[in-house]
Amino acid sequence: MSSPENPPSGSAPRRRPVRPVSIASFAQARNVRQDDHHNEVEMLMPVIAEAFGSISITKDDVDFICSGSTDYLIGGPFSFVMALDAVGVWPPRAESHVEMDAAWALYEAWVLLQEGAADAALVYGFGRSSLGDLNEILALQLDPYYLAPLWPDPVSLAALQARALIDAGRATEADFAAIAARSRKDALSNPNAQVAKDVVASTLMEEAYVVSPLRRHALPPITDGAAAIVLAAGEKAHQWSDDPVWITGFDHRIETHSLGARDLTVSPSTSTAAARAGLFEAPVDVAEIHAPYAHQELIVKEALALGDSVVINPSGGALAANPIMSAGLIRVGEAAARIASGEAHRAVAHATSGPCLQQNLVCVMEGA
Amino acid sequence: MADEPGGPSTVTEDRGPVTTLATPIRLDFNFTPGVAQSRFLMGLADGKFMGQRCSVCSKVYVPSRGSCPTDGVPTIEDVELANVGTITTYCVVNVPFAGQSIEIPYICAQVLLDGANLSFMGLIQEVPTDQIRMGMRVEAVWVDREELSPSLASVRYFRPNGEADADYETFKEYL
Amino acid sequence: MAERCAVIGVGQTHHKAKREDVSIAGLVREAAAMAVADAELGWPDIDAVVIGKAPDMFEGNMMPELYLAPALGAVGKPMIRVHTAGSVGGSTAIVAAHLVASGIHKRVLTVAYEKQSDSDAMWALSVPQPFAAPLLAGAGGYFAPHIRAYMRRSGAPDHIGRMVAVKDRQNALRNPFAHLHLPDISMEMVEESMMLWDPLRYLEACPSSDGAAAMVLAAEDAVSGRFPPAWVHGLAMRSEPTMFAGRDQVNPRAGRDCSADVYSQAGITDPRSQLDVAEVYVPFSWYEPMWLENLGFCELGEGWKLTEAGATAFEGDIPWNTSGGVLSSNPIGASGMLRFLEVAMQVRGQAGEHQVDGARLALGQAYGGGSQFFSMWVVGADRP
Amino acid sequence: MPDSEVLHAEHRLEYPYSRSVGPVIGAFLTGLREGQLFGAMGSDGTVIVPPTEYDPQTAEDIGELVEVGPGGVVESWAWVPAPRPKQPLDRPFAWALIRLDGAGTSMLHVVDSGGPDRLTTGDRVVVRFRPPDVRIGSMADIECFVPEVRDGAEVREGLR
Repeated sequence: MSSPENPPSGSAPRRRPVRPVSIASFAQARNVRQDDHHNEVEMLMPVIAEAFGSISITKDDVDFICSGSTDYLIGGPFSFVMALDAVGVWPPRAESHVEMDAAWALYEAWVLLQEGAADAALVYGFGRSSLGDLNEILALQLDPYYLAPLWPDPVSLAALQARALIDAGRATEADFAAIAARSRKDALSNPNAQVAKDVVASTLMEEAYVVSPLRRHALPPITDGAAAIVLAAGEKAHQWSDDPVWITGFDHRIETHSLGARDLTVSPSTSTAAARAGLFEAPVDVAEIHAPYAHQELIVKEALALGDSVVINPSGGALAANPIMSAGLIRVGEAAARIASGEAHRAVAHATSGPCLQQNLVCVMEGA
Repeated sequence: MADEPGGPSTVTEDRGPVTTLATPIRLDFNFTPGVAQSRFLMGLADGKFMGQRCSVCSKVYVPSRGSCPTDGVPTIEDVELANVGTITTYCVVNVPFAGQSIEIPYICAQVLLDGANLSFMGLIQEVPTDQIRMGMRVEAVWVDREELSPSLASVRYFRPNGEADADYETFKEYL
Repeated sequence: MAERCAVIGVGQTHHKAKREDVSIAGLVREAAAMAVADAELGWPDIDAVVIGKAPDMFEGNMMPELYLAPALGAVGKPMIRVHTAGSVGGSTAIVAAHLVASGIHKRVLTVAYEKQSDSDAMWALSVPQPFAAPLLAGAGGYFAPHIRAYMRRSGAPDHIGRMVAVKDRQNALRNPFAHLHLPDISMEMVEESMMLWDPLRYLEACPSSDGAAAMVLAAEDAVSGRFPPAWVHGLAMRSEPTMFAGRDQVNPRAGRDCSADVYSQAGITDPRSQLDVAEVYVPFSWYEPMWLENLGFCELGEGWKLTEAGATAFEGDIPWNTSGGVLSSNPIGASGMLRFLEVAMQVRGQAGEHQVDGARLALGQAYGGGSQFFSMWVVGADRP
Repeated sequence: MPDSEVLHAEHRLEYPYSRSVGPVIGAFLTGLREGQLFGAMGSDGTVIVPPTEYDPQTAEDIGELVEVGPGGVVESWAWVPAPRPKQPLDRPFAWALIRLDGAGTSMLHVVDSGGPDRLTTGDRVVVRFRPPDVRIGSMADIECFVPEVRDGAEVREGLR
């Protein structure tokens, strides 16, 4: 349970949505280690078809389209251009693209729906992390003068953060294993998960270090995947669902880039985004946290002021499947699905970007 | 520089401040063109143009990238296309650029194969650059049978096939 | 429901083939700091930052917003990175404008840039992908056949392209930020320049530039700045697929639909008479007559006649690209934003030597990809 | 469709980027070439190392350069048992965030300690530059950092 009477630092004035917007549908590809069979268009088409089909609409029912992807996964420029062929944007549509996780594409679409500039939006994200060497590719996210030339891999940077958390007395390696064990177990009930197993933490602790203090289980899998969400405002939200899942708050914040100028054990940008999104005004039942590394769940959980009664990552989270560029969007979809199924009334989803949780997004949702 | 004396501040002279930094980047990928494009490419290895028809709008795409770009549905019906087509438009390339493998000047044209609803860019040879025309009928010249591969390199070029030019009205909607 | 939105600050770099004096952060900072100062604000006054650029491979810096956040005062704030190919500079401004129009933020900084000299832009655009066709045409070779198709359709004479090339370079002489300053530019000089992609000559094509553009957008109750605000009267984006049967690449429907949308929002029924000035993405000279038609400034097939009659010249009735346009400065990711920014400067009356007297309503347009992504806005001196 | 009917190929993306660095990064890299470490004063007087062009929190222009190091303290570290080919050392090493003497922020580089059991947070390390004749003005001019005290004897690695 969150503690509204004692929000974390960095809280900013809450801004309430002026126009109700709902998560009308959500679909994702089955997350796999490698889909070496399909191109991006072929991977996306069934996902988008499911997102439309599950609420019996077509592409003609949405008036805005926004996607999230990165050229560096495929190793060629303009990968989002070809992906548009999976939608069939004819007649021409209002359409946009962020070179970010599609959770930010969802944010852009939500802004337009808030304004009334659109009534319904298709949002999708996609990426095949298996094509290249993700440990080298993600090094290119770093300062191109001081950091990228050293090729620090994302696992090592996360390990620096994990060590800082351990040194601060706020976690142990056993905590990481416990999170991974819970993720694997929860993923057994997620048909789209990639890593699922009934395993106890003590067994995971026997694994060797990949980069100490992180063992294999504390790392995300390499995943090929895609996901889509349909957003609906006003009347359409009610037409497409008897019990719409409403977005009641949405915000995101970025921190500075230099790891050495940040306190890696906390996530003030998550706290600020959560406060702006109104998270601390009422308790939540479920949280889907985009924590690619086990220890990051602890940092985000604290930043979101989640109590022990909150169910965290019932989907298994990013440790069960981490399709780059859609993993954040999937957190929103999974949290919304818990509300739609009646398992939760109020839920929060979190997405992250950049090394060691540099940029964070928070989306709060509620049932009717 | 083996006899360079050691110790501090030995190389301060003759070198101005650092103004540039070389950061070469090399990344390797395992690429797949996907199911539909693989069919097109394997057709090329067989010496033929394989297109795909959209089940909604019936248009034939070559090469298909797996979907109908206007309907957003998979293209699954294979269609073998003719070896001949029409030049819809073209340009004459006079500029050298990185990766170029043909002697300039040469003609680059949009070729609409008979039976297809989409043109693609092809090299035109065996015609002087000042005699190229929109509407000219051309045929594909393939590499030798044993050199065929799943690549557009299997098509050496297109050349005039001697037929009368196509009427502008027949291809103007493909411009 | 939507809030009014205005441009209250603009900034741009001196565009050059190589900005060897700055880092990537230094380049974007130069434009952003100028925009924030023009709005008479400081970094803490900015609520959110929206940044755009073309492919990350131009600089080899993936998701550069992560590294650039502190240089743009974005720490602790929302930051969004837009990428919609060549139209991105316009799309980026539009995303920023929505953040204001939706009532979410009061002051948003929007920035677009390219530092393509870090690599070689043309090279980066033509990364050979496996199984792809052998490299045949290069960058301009994609557009030259469509220019030929336009000439065939409209019956335009050969010299129209040269006229645009001369006009925009002459305009650039009035713009201190422009990359190309060619005081001797003339029809003969263009005609004598190398034929690159017949029918396109060297001086009918855009340069490759390093540069950045930035604007501060604000809600009505947050207007400040050295000049009066440029009010956003309409904005729109449209996309269509790269290739499909029957696609009109000379006069793409996405462009027509986009302009119809933006005109409808701005109450424009006759763009040529109602608009005072336009900045339109013309990377190759012939795209001026093509876009004149696509944007409804004249009937189909008549665009070249406007150019020939001097209607789009600095002294004409509807000046196009008085800044010198993309033909004079082309930092790819920023080129679209420069169009949006230049029209804001016009209606604010801050365009200096390339100011069109009495400009009160103006159109900015950007396009990208294979003429498939469009973004436009209309800004005015009067509050909508 | 069986997998055999889908084609695959190797694809190499390779560019020789050459970056102009501007005055602040240029000064730091020039210092590395000359065997010196510099930081810059941030808005609140914090010395930022390596010097970013703008204050990492407030975005204000940074102030004058000051020399820092050559020794410092390990603030966090991560042991890499299997280095990747492009990384600074080809033997097992630690990535570390090192707060150099005189600095208010820490810097990412590598520590060659010989083993994970020979490195602890809080350890003092000292820079080891590459030989002057191979330094070009890049982060790679620093070969690594090494523990300042090893086997009870001070290791004089801070020499330029």
